Amino acid sequence: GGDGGGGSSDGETLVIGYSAGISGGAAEYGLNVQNGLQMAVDELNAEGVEVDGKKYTLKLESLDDQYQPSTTGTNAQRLVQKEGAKIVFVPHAGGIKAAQELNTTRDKFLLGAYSSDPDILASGNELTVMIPPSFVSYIDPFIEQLDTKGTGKLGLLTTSSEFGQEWTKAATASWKKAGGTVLDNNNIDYGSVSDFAGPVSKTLAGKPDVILVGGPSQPTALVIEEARKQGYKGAFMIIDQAKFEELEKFTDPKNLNDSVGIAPLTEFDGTEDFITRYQDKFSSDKPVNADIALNYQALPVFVEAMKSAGSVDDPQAIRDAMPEAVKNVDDKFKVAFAPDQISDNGHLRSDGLKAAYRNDKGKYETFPIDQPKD
Amino acid sequence: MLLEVRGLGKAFGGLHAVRDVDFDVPEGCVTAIIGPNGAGKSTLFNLMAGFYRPTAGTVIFDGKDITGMQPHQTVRAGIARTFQTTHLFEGASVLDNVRAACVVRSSSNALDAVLHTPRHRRDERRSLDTSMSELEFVGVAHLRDEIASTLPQEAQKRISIAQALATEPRLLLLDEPAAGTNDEETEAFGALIREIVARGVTVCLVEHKMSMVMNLADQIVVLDHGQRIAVGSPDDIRSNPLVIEAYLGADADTTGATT
Amino acid sequence: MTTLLRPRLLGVILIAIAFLVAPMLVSGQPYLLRIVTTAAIYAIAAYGLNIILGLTGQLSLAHGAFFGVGAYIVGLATTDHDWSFWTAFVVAILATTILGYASGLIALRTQGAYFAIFTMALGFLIYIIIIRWETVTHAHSGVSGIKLPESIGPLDFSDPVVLYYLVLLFLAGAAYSTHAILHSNAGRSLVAIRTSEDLAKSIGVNVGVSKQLAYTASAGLAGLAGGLFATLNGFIGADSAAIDLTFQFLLFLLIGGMGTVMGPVVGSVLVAFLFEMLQDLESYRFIVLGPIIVLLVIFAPRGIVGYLNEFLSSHRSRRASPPPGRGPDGRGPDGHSGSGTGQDNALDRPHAASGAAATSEGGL
Amino acid sequence: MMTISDLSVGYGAGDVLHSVDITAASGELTVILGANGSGKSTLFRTVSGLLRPSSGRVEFDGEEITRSRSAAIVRRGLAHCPEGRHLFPRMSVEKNLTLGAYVGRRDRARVRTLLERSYELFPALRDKSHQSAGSLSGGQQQMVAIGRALMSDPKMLILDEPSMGLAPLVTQQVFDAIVGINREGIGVMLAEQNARSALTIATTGYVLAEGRVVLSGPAADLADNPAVQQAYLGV
Amino acid sequence: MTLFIQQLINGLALGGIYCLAAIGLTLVFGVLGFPNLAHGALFMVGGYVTYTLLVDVGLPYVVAIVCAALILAVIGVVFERLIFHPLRNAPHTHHMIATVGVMFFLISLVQEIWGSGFLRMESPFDGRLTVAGAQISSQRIIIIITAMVVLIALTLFLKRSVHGQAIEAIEQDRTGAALVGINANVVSMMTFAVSFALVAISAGLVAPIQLLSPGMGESLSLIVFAIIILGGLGSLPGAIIGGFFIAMAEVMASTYISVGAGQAAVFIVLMAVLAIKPTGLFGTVVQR
Ligand SMILES: Nc1ncnc2c1ncn2[C@@H]1O[C@H](COP(=O)(O)OP(=O)(O)OP(=O)(O)O)[C@@H](O)[C@H]1O
Ligand SMILES: Nc1ncnc2c1ncn2[C@@H]1O[C@H](COP(=O)(O)OP(=O)(O)OP(=O)(O)O)[C@@H](O)[C@H]1O
Ligand SMILES: [Mg+2]
Ligand SMILES: [Mg+2]
Repeated sequence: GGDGGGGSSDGETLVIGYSAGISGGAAEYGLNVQNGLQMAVDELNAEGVEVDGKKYTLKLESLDDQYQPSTTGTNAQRLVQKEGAKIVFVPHAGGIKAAQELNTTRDKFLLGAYSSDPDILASGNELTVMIPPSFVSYIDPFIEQLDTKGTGKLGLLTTSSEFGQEWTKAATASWKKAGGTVLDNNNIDYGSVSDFAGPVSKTLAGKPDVILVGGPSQPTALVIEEARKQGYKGAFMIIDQAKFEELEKFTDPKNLNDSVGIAPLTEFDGTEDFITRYQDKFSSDKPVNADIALNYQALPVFVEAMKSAGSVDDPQAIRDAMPEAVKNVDDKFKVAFAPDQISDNGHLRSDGLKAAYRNDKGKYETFPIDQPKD
Repeated sequence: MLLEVRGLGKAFGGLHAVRDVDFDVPEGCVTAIIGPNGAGKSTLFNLMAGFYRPTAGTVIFDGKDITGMQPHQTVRAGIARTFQTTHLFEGASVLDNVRAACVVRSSSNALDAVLHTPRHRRDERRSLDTSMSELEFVGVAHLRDEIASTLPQEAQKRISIAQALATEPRLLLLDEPAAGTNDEETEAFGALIREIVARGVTVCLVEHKMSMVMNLADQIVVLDHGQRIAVGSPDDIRSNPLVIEAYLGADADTTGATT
Repeated sequence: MTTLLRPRLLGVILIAIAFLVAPMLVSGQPYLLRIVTTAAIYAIAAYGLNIILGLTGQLSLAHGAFFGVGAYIVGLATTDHDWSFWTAFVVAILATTILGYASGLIALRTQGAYFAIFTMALGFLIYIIIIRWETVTHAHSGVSGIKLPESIGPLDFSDPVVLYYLVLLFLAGAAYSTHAILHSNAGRSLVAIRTSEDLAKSIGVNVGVSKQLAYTASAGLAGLAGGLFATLNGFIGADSAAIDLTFQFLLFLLIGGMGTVMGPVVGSVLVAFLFEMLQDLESYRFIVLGPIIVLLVIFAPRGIVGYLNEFLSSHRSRRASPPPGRGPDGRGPDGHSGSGTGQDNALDRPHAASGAAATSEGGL
Repeated sequence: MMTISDLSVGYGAGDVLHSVDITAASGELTVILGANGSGKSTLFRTVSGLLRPSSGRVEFDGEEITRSRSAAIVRRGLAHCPEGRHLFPRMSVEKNLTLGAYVGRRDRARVRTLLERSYELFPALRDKSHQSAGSLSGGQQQMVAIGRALMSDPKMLILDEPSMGLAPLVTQQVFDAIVGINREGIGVMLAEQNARSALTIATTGYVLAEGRVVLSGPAADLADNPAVQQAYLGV
Repeated sequence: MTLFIQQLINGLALGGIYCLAAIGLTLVFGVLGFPNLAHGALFMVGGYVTYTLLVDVGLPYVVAIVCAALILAVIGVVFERLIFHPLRNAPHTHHMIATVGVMFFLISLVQEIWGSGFLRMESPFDGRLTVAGAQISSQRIIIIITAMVVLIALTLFLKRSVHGQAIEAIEQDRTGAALVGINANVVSMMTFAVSFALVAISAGLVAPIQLLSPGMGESLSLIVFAIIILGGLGSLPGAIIGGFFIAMAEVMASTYISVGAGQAAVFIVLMAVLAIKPTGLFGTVVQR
């Protein structure tokens, strides 16, 4: 390994920074993203990274911030100043915003922002690249897909996190536009509520036709299960934080019938190979989801941009080279809805994005998602 | 009269610990309060010092009604007290124990301390002087740097008297100052109390050691079941049949234990 | 006396110099400066906690929340309402002071564990308000784009070094005030309350008012620190009002030494660097940190500064007596040490040690 | 019954007791005299296992108890009524007393008898039996402390200044009670400031000064000893 | 009306959960003199141990819970010896901070052993009942019943045996306790063992309707502190009434006001009670 730096055969070490909650209660998500990045790093290294005629070895340097934004700020500075990272990945909106307070003023670094909340681009930060599709692009297609088509009553039962509430707000607006009514917001902290029965009962009392749920997959599964147990027969709209393939593991899959959500990775062609490679590498039998794949696909875009820009340490140049780089990424790094363009404000997009409706036979019916043009 | 107690009462739930007690404390004298265990003596002190709020009656100190005042107000007004079980700031040095008691006579506040105003410096100097002279007065100045709670009982009792004196009281309430001391030491405490009175501080005393009470007191108030059953000079009390029955015991030997 | 004064004074001077030259030492490593600045801000909040816990002996668990309120006021006022930093900062200090005063009126009616849990509930309530009152606080989105302090004359606070010295100024103020108060009548009243409320009353301390003032002042200091924190980070989330933060402050105090003058700052800086060093252990670091905390509590309960103070004054004391109160079997002479509460027994030591300082005016 | 040999104890710094030798034969009433701070309470705390001696040996009822725990010592039949009382302040008087019988709690009938005995000894406590011990007057608390020690039905009782804070009448009653208890065959060791009364009822006496035994012998001899008379009897 | 009944039953079940978690805490309070802040973390450890016994070892559900309770009891004894015994004469703040250290340690240890993800534990009792139109799962009924049984058994145990009084005695005066022959070591080890066993039982019962995760105890422990304080420290009836009271307040406030109000209800109720009665509902007044 090029740990000590400057090994002649491997060339210089190029540090990619990463700050997320990788310990404590909700670490799994942070670790998933980290693994996706790590896998890309290893495969890129195996292939050899050469920028401007010099060889480099990539190294992923992870720091724990327990999802606390101010710690993300400190971590980002440490990664940039001590480890020499020019790209820092952060997978939570709070941390992204904290890092944005730093990356254009005091230290220049490119921020790989993994959050589907479009708000992170609203500040106009030039050195932020938003990796996942914006959740806003899912809402109308989701509504369209359901039998009620937005005319009935929508129950709100998402997680109380920022992300869950942004989703709820956007979904509420769309649902009302489509002519439906929206019930009370019964958001709950999925991570800390001891018993979901109360809020579920309250939501069901409003006789909803569709319930918006979602947060981390596993508690989402429990919320869905509880609703079914209390006799709910209607549909679920599941926010993109929760993944069908994970939900299936945590509750009787039958409970998930009649739901829309983002498509399981397995519904895309040619993902088996990636999934097997991942599970072998991390000797894991957990489902491989879109969080992993998206980050795995994103890192090569950044590296490709370095090559195009001919620089490893000028964040602005790297960012400027991205529109071109995104087209040149080697196909082997493409798993599913791989990014093929980047918007002016820094949003990586893909034409192949799909979502899925799980019908009453437990089959997934996928449908395309168009990403709005800003 | 320095202190006038009128119709004072304190009930805990249904129990009348003190009931309808009247007495006066003349200035410059020693007033002893005696009575069987549980008669309400300590409760009476607690009422006078503001630790308990009376359920009936009034306390007039130096012409001012102090009924229901908080302890810090009564101390400021000039009443100091010691506790029945000696009570000191554990772990603090002897000097610090006494110095803490100078707080009430200081006019400087935290802001003065931060700004280091002349007032603060004057107060600091004064409190150091006061504490040292009180320690000398009670005779434990040589122990000033010791940790108070490790000293023998007798020294601790002296320190707590110094502490009370450092608040510059006009009336000093002593709750069993001589408990747990032998006759010789009891004598010494008696002498100390006399000196205190000589300084012009009026003393009110609760004590079971009759030798001390009979020697020191100018006036004795006897309580039983919360009520005053007698008041008078030591000689009156010694021969009062009510008192003998309730407290001293028919066995005159107990009283005779006085030297 | 002078021989004793010297090591203590020397210690203070060394720490002061270390802080003054820190920016030179870490130049080129702004993130280290950031860590030091953050540690200094936390130390200010820890001084706040020190007043109510270290001096007065009341375990308040609301300080993380007061810190958060200060931070949010500065954050929201300078962004959504476009106030200048300085106005917002002053308002933040005043508001947390008032909040401390108001909540103290009720909280201080309770004692011991009840007070601790009451304040914990208060802290949690404030936290819930922050994450639920979305229209005002932006809930989980947090506040970004918080202003740096506007320049004063030639002082440009967008330079991290200048900002650092601003924080340092407040820190020095907090440390000095603690020193001054500790060695004054006001401080002695507080320590008296810590040791025994009844006895404090009997020597004329207005226990209610003293506690109220201590609690109010400590809330104000936490709010001040929060305001500085907001401007340093530019972004704040609800985590800056969480109960975890209170525990952190507690840890600083414990490691540094409760009730001492230099304890909060020594603790904060040490823990900051400990965290920094343990970063490389990633998720293992709490496996290490947990036992470290436990060991510290068992073997060094008075904290570093408390220990040093005691060491110094035991040299001074003519009769070189080791700490009393422990029998050969580690048990107190009578278990629960005789009279009084016995509760804050060991807490006294730092003060007992600086009891010598009562005459020497020294003491860390 | 109890043999203390060459016992030295301290609180960390230096020793407070130096090579103390004391013997109390079974059923005897031994009194320990000494000025304030001479180490009486320290001696008692060591005997009852609250303090560990730095050297020396304590034997009770034929067995060494030097390093036993307090709980074990009580079970052997040695009860200690300590200086400072150490009651359970928020428990009722009756609970304090019954807890005194903790080691013999299985024999319910015996506990009841003992309880009755305490109330007879201190009638004032009967009215207060449901009041919390912490709310009692100082003297009443002292009564509870003595009563509690008696509740363990001991073979030997050590009392640290039992008359402290008691009214003269009650003091007399307590001394009578001590004599009564002693007559039942229970050994008593007593530290007392009220030297005159103590020497009247005791069989043997020891005088401690600065942690050393300076005088010992039959109580009557001690009472006649001029040194004792001067120091403790105020003659 | 159905909603009200449904929520009433939900509140009862939640109250059962809170009670089970709270009693262990009340017990140890007696010995520590301070709430054990690691209680939530122990709840989590209890859950994980039960999970391993159930899923990896393959024991039947009830047996797994019993074994987990035994294992936790042993852990309790170890903790008492290693941590709290050396601290027995230290001020309460130190206990509290030590328990924070224990909490950090346990959370990260669990994460290293079982990973940071959520785990699901199935209970064999997965049926449900319909009561007056309200749905309630069997597991919740079992929680309510177990809570009752444990509470009654414990109350009897503490009343009948002198163990309860011994704990109280130690808390009020350690020296006094030693002098009446109470072996403080044995009693406090026993108490830790019982408290930790109880927490394992409650975790084993609650885990099936929740998920296992390293953070599962954190929020619970805040609520549980509120409960034992509300009831009055060290008071068993206080813990029971407090538990149900707070659960009802939480459920009803979130049903009829808002979710945020439900979350805040716990703390508002607590603060209101303490403002009126500073020693909790059943707390005793300490004399001077
Ligand atoms: N806080 C309280 N609650 C209930 N009863 C109390 C309280 N304080 C005192 N009492 C009762 O009031 C009565 C008087 O107590 P007090 O302490 O005044 O007696 P005392 O005369 O000082 O006796 P002693 O000589 O034994 O000290 C006692 O019966 C006591 O039990
Ligand atoms: N906790 C302690 N720490 C340090 N020294 C102590 C402690 N307790 C007592 N001492 C010292 O031990 C010596 C003997 O004290 P002890 O209490 O045994 O005397 P005593 O004969 O019982 O006196 P008294 O008549 O006051 O009860 C004294 O010098 C005292 O200062
Ligand atoms: Mg009294
Ligand atoms: Mg003694």
